[in-house]
Amino acid sequence: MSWLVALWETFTNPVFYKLTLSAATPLIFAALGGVFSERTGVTNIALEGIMLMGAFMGVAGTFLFGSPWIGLLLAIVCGMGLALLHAWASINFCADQIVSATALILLAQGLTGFLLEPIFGQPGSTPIFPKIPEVKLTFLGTDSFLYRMIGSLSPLVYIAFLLVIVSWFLIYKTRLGLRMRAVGENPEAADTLGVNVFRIRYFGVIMSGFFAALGGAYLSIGELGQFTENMTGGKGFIALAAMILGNWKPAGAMWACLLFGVAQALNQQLQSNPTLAISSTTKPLFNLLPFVITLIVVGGFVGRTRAPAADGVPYEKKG
Amino acid sequence: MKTNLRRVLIPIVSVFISLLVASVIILWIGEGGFGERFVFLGDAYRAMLKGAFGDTAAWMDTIIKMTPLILTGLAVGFGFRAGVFNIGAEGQMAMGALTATLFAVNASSFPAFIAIPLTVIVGMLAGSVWAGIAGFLKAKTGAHEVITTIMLNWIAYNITNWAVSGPFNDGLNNPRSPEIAEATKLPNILSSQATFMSYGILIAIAAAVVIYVILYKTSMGYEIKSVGFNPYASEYGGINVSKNIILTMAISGALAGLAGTLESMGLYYRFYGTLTSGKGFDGISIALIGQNNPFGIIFASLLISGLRTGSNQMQYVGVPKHIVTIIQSIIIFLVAAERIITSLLRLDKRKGGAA
Amino acid sequence: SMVTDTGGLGDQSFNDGTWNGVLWAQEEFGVEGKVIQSREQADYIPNLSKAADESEVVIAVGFMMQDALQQVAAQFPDTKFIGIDFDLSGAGLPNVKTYTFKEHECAFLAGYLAGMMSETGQVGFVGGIKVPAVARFEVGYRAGVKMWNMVWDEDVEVLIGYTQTFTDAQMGKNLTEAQYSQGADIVFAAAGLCGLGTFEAAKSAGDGYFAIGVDVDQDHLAPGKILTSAMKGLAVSSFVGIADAYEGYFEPGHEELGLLEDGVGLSEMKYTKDIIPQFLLLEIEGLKAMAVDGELEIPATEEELAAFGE
Amino acid sequence: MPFQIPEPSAYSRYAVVMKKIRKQFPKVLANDDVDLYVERGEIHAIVGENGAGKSTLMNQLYGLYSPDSGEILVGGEEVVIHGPKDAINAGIGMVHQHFMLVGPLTVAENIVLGNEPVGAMDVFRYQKARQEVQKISQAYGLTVDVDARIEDLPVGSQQRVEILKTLYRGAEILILDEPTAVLTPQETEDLFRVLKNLQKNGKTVIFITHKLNEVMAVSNNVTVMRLGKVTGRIPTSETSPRKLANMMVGREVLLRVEKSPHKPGSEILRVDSLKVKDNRGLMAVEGVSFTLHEGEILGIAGVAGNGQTELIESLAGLRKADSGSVFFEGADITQKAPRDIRELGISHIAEDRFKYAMVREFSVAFNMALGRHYKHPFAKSGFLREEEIYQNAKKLVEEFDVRPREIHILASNLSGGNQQKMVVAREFAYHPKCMLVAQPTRGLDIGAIEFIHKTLIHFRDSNVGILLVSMELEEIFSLCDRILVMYEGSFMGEVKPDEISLEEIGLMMAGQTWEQVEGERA
Ligand SMILES: Nc1ncnc2c1ncn2[C@@H]1O[C@H](COP(=O)(O)OP(=O)(O)OP(=O)(O)O)[C@@H](O)[C@H]1O
Ligand SMILES: Nc1ncnc2c1ncn2[C@@H]1O[C@H](COP(=O)(O)OP(=O)(O)OP(=O)(O)O)[C@@H](O)[C@H]1O
Ligand SMILES: [Mg+2]
Ligand SMILES: [Mg+2]
Repeated sequence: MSWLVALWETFTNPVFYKLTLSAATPLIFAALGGVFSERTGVTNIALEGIMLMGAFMGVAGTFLFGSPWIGLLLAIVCGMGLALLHAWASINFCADQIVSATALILLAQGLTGFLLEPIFGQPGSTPIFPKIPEVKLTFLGTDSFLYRMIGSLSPLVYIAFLLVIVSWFLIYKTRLGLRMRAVGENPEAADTLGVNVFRIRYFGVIMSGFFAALGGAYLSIGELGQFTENMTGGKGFIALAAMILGNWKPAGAMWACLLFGVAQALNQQLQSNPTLAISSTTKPLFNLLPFVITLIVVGGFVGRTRAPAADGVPYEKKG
Repeated sequence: MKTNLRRVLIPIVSVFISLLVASVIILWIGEGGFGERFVFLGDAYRAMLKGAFGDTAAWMDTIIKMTPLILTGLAVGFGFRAGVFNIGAEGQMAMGALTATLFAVNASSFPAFIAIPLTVIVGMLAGSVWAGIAGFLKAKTGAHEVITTIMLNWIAYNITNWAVSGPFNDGLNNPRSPEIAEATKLPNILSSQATFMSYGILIAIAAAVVIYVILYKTSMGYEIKSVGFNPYASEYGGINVSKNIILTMAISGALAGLAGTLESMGLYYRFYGTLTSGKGFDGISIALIGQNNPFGIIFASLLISGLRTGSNQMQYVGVPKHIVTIIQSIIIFLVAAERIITSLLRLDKRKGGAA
Repeated sequence: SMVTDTGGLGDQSFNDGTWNGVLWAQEEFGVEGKVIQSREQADYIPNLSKAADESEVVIAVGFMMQDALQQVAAQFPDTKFIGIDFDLSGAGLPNVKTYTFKEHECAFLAGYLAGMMSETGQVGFVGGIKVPAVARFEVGYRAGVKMWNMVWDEDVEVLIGYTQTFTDAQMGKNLTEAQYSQGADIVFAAAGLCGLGTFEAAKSAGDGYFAIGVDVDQDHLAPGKILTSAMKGLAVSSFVGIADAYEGYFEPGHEELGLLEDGVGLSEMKYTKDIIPQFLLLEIEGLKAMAVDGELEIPATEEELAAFGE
Repeated sequence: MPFQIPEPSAYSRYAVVMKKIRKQFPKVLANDDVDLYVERGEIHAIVGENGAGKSTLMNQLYGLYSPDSGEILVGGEEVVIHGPKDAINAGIGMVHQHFMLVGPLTVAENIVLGNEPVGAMDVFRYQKARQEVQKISQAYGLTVDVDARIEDLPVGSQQRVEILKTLYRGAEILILDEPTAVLTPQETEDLFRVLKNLQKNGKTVIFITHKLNEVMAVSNNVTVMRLGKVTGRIPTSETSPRKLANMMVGREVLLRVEKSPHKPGSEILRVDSLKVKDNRGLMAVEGVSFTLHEGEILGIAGVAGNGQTELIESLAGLRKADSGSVFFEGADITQKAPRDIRELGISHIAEDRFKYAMVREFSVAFNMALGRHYKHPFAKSGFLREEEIYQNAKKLVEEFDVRPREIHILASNLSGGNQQKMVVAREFAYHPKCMLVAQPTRGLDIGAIEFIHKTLIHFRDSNVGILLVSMELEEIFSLCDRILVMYEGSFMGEVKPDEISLEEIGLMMAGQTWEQVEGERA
């Protein structure tokens, strides 16, 4: 009974939806990155690392140039740089894409951790900087349900959903997108028609850097105005899972991320809900919710998803 | 054979090159004039060598760290052979260790020669069940193992952390299990000062041999590889694809579980929330650096663990721990893109039209 | 020299605090301090051993090192060891001194303060992973609120949540927002770096919402939004430890540092003094005094908390 | 009279000239100073044994491989072809032995890929693409559903898409590598009409095949290859299938096996009103019934996609039967797993070589153990006996003339035909009681076909029951004792090869029942 009450209170609580968006947004960015890379046939489990890099550079840029927007720019540039390494190794040198990606995750952890001292003069976390200002939809009436739900969000949240549409359009409606899908499915066929497989794959991978970096930057200068060591804490991998759950499609990935966001928000709301008399020793178990729910959804309802046929297969020109 | 030469040569060269790259960083962070910086560099690398292989304790330390890496490497590598990407060794390792410890804590009534194998089996079973879930879901519903194993990692993380900070703590409310029964502690091969090295390493190597035999000498291995290459042809050839996928995951998980179990039985004598500390993920790069070959994996583990123990020493002469991480990343990166090396060494004979 | 746990420097907690103590000692006695940061559980023994090889006093930070310290200390009888945040007196080693803190005592005062300052009659607690220290913080905090309720016959509620991590600041922020959204207006974060998220939440929630810091004086991280910080005298402990060793007063065993020993306490509330009613500050002083001369037993465990005040 | 190597001055007469082309692969010399002269506007056939180097030669002309030495002239001009792009620019288009299509994309998307019609902002103008494609397809009478997804199309249509791809790029010279191997007689007819059509439009066609009657039917000149060398080039008018066969194989081959009459033994396989669904969940086999006896070859004729594939797959246990039942030697095997079915002594030559019949990443030797890898003689108590596996493979590559005689190379490095030989060899080596045989000679050269036909007859005479699905009516007629004609999942009737003509069977394949056909006779 008290459970029903708690659930009711949760779903009627505008902040529940706000938290959903807040949890989903960085995942959506990163998952879109995954879509771009893997649709062209290059797996990219380095999303985690790129996010971390983005999160750090976002703050560094803000600190060095005094504006979080420039921070965002720097984050994107560095994220793309990291992705470029991945592209270089796995496209030009047919590197094992998983290993090169894991290396980049390490690199990002090392670099961000190390640069903290020289740049900010303190380990572990940076000082607090102005974050990207939230968009206040005051016309909704500052204590209206809608306002508390979506009235004061980081602009990056809106951008994330905008980019979902843009990505869909780019992948399914443009020539570039057609070629991306072709290269990801059957690079040889594309090649025999004179499509430049390498260039398309470079594009995909670098875009994944662009998106993942945005996701990381959202965490630091979008939410906190601060960077803390390893603050991505595995979100890159969750985004990866979301991308697969979304069947390598922008919209699908978005839904998967929202599912996860809902579950996460549910966890946060229920934990703190006073009507549930739960001993604080069991409280930590609420954190299982998002993962268990995702597992059930993928195992029970979604089932098989189909990767692009050439995903992860290096393409070598014949003799 | 030439390819074998390459296999050994490439990692070594990549280590060498990445150390060169690292030197630049170290020189850069060093203080003082040119000379001093080079002295600093020298100290750093001397420390590294010393820390990895300098004395018995160093060797032992390297081997201790290598043990779980071999096993998680095997776990992931074995999965790859059947075409499944087991990214969940971390969680399987944790669940294996937790369960084994739970058992070992209450196993005081057995004599060692029963208690030890029993505990090992319990740990392996737990690991294989945990991985088996993903295997089952993949086989039955087609759920992608990357999703499921990532989720299972987090579930394991939350369960283990909750267990040790709640119901299964050491009695003093410390977030760690009680100590395991004497009978279940792995005996030590040797010890120097405070460092003890258990028989775990031998078990790990034995596991590698077993896996090698399975993969290359048995029809089971034949089937697993066949499923990995072409599930349709396998089915046509009378191979039960679902069964093999589940089986592979189970074995893979058992190896990961064993990794955790040995950490508890041979090193900490308890379970900690931090027991795995990313070794499951290390398994991924180790498996691939070792080209999914059991012996390659042993070699790769030695490489990585030596690197770690050695680089820890560098902190002494004042190299920050993060630089160490960076060095490691560079090495792994170069090993991954071995072609970078080969094209540098001009080993790269472009082979005609091998589609 | 000092060996950190896997948290490493910059954790705004044990490691940083202890390290400050070392630096302090450096200035006082010109001893040379060195820090080795451990990257995984398996590093503790080698790192402690190396430290012991090279220095007279070794500080091991964090309960995770208990076993390691016990093993290493036995091997290096001539080195003195200081353990922070665990109790090794059981092992009876002649060269080991360990400290723990009565986090519940400072948390108690914080809880009382929160109970008073809450407009909504609800306050929040955000925990990281439920390690002993965090558990004591939680219990003490709730005890403080309970005390307030008993004294003024109110029923301020405590909303409790755990992030299961010490690093994911977003998680901390969102959990805090969840508690705000359910009526809490003051949230105490004992969650390591997640706490930074709590502060951010307090800031963006606007007027009337506050946070409470932990371990070290965090008030400056969000001036005016952090009512106070429930501090542990980490620096003190490591400094005193080194000092004793340096001046030859080192005596093995274990010490629990509480209000009495000035091992724990509230921050000076630099930015919030003036919004907190004077009488309340006095009451808190009073409570502290009572605790110091033992008139008031501040509960440290769920059981004691249940019994508390009945 | 032998072909005179023309003077360079005369090169302008030739659409393509390839001189002294040499290509060495790790294990084999695939092209050994090959000369090829293709006149403008002709249909030029290239024939040769499996592994003779035909595909390799063409792949070099199209820039997929680069020759180790030799020169290439297109339209009299010397050209250097680094990649397909150069080839396309030189007006060359190629339809590969193994199609190069993107499964999930639509026909239109596949055809225009590489130079797509685009609007503002790089938007892909799908509708324009469709129109352009439809224009060409009408112009050359190549009908396809432009919006269908490739992966949903039968091979025949897929091939038309491949041809359209080249035409869309304005190819003047078309290379078709074994285009008819996968086609039904009807589809082949259509294809030839298209080729003639192209020729009328002044295009040049190079056309690789193993079917000599096709060579005779469409080509103007023939180049014969053998073991990487050219063994002859003659005008089609001056040769005959028999002559060509000799040039190819270097010995007499009989193009039609003669078989002694043989009386069938007792019933071995019985199928009762079997229903099977296809991948899309549509009913593909609509409740068929028949029996197969020891020592007979029962043929199933029919146009591709009328349920033959699904029928065989379900008999082999690869596809669940929807209803009905299958009895082998009296025992019900309807829901049995592939392994159990093989255990009973039923072997299976799958139609889709790439998908089913082999593991391309395995060595030839390992492939030849597939299906029996777990038991005597290849395994003992769970352990592989590599010696046995290698011995067996050595024996089979000899016996079935798989080239090269290398048992340790990867199956993927065998030529198309030799891969097929590998599969056939394995399934024969089984000593089965009953064989499910689908398209056994697809992509094989006449020598190999002769050999396999003989072997099938031999097995029949030694009392094996054989169910043969083939699109080659020739093959069906020459081998089978009885023929079932399949149309849209049901049988149009059962006939004996000697009591019906090709034309009549054609009618049945188009949906007429045997009764109707008989009726028309009268
Ligand atoms: N009949 C059609 N008319 C117009 N455009 C089409 C048609 N069929 C396919 N397309 C184009 O091809 C793209 C892919 O087709 P489809 O709708 O299958 O995409 P999808 O199913 O969302 O993704 P996927 O291709 O991965 O299945 C479409 O976005 C559209 O641009
Ligand atoms: N990528 C490759 N690597 C190594 N050897 C190859 C490769 N491709 C072809 N070969 C070899 O080169 C020879 C010629 O192959 P090719 O495919 O040209 O024969 P083909 O005439 O097309 O035979 P078929 O009629 O069976 O298609 C064969 O012996 C084949 O094994
Ligand atoms: Mg060929
Ligand atoms: Mg679709």
